[in-house]
Amino acid sequence: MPHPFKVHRTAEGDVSVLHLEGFLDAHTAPVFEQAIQAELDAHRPRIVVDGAQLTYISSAGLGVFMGFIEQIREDGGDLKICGLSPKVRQIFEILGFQAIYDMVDTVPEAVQRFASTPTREA
Amino acid sequence: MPHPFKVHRTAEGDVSVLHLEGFLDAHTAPVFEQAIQAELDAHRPRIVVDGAQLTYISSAGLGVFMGFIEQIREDGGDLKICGLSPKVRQIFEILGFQAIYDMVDTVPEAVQRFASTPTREA
Amino acid sequence: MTSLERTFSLKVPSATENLALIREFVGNVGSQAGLVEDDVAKLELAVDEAVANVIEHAHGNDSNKEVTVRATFDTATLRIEVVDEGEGFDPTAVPSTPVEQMVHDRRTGGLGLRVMKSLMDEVSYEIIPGERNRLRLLKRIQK
Amino acid sequence: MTSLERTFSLKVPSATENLALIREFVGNVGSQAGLVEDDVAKLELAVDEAVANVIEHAHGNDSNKEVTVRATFDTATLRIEVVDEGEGFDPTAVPSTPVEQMVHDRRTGGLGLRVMKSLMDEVSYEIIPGERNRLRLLKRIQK
Ligand SMILES: Nc1ncnc2c1ncn2[C@@H]1O[C@H](COP(=O)(O)OP(=O)(O)O)[C@@H](O)[C@H]1O
Ligand SMILES: Nc1ncnc2c1ncn2[C@@H]1O[C@H](COP(=O)(O)OP(=O)(O)O)[C@@H](O)[C@H]1O
Repeated sequence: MPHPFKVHRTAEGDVSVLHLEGFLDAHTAPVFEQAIQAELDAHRPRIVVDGAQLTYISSAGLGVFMGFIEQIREDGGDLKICGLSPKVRQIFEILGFQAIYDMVDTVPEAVQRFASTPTREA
Repeated sequence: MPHPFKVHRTAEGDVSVLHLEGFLDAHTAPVFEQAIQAELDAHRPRIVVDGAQLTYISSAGLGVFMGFIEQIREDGGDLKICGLSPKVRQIFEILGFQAIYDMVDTVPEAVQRFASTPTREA
Repeated sequence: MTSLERTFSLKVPSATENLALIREFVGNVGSQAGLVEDDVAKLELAVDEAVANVIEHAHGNDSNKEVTVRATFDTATLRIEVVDEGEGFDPTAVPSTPVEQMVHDRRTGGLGLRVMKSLMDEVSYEIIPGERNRLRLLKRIQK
Repeated sequence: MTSLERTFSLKVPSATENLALIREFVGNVGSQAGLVEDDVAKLELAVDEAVANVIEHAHGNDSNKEVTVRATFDTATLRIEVVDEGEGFDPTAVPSTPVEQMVHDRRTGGLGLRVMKSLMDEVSYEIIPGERNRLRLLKRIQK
């Protein structure tokens, strides 16, 4: 099973969109971690994570979301999540992540959230 | 892995077309065997096997082709094979099956063969 | 004569690159056991969490060690056992910190056990220090 | 410290319904070993043939018996072992009848060994009557 997980980056103005594809588990979580770290290093803390092509997530993947959100908000940005399939969304909800992250349906909606509510209280 | 193999039957005049789908192995070969037996029982020995949706074949599946062809030809019919993917076709060829069976690309071509060469010498 | 119980076991090097293979294995066994699709997905995730813990915490990412996953089912239940030869731990001592607090602490882990518990019908550890630790997961098969 | 050799093993009830699971297992290991896609497909088929023979001939379709498939690879080769506890047989005595003749005889089997031999780089049997029979398949990893 080569390359079971990929991150592809696009941008909408000053919002970075990270499109996740495949299986995000303890093996592939470092790839996602590096992608977010790269945004922070480049001073681009306004991040949308597009999970439309994300087939699977385990707690190692959820841990990446959890570990970075404070830093992202401290840097004046936010991380908004969109496009999750019901199967993947269920895992976020089991852990109560909907109370912490803005979760919407589409990339445009997520980008729009930065216009209306630039940062969310952590 | 429920229902990894299916046979779906259509007809073109007096030619029966058996469309195979999925994985034909020692577990599923009896399903294919019964489908051919049903044609012979109904005195319909002009058979096209459409392998366009056949993902996989092992020697147990090839054995079904081998075991029936004499009977089919004795009954005045033939079995023609079409639509095999290169991967599946390779297995037929490893065993020299191209010398025994008419193998063509499409269902219409296979049906047409019954008009031009109704039976082939066994 | 066919007994009602079926056992499957898989042993692989203790490395996260094998998590995908393990998920497929338990997914296949789960389907064969008659779990509905949604429960198969839950089983795959719970076993992934269990094995990821073994790889990281019990075996310290040493891929010369091995992980064994055993799955047994009858018509009523599917049971999974994951065995490790690590030092063991006290699962009752793992704190159930609210995620809000974990976010605040910038934690990147600590979610695996609660994921397993919410997905499976039973989760239990048998820790025999210095010998072996066995995690059992049980999922009832919906009729 | 990481050794260069990796071993994976799978033990399942001796029943043809498990062939699909076994193919996925060896397919995953083959990919991880670095086999090209076409060779992964060949490996899956060769192991299917080997295990189907064990299920039918060595274990007489008794699903209370078990089949073990072990796969080991390093950077150069992938080796598979399939072990059975049947009575054994003399592989050199299996006739290489031309398919035309087999068609004439309305044979429905007898193709498995030749399939394995044409797909693998090496095929060998170690028969210890009354004890165990081991089939080894070897595939070299193309660089
Ligand atoms: N098999 C194990 N062996 C030793 N310690 C373990 C094992 N499984 C879990 N633990 C301990 O329990 C803690 C909580 O585990 P878990 O909830 O899965 O979160 P995480 O693995 O992300 O830390 C781990 O941090 C570890 O200290
Ligand atoms: N593992 C085995 N144990 C006992 N006999 C075997 C085994 N594998 C193969 N054989 C014998 O060798 C013969 C040829 O096997 P094969 O070429 O695979 O064709 P098939 O299995 O379709 O008969 C079988 O019919 C069987 O008699």
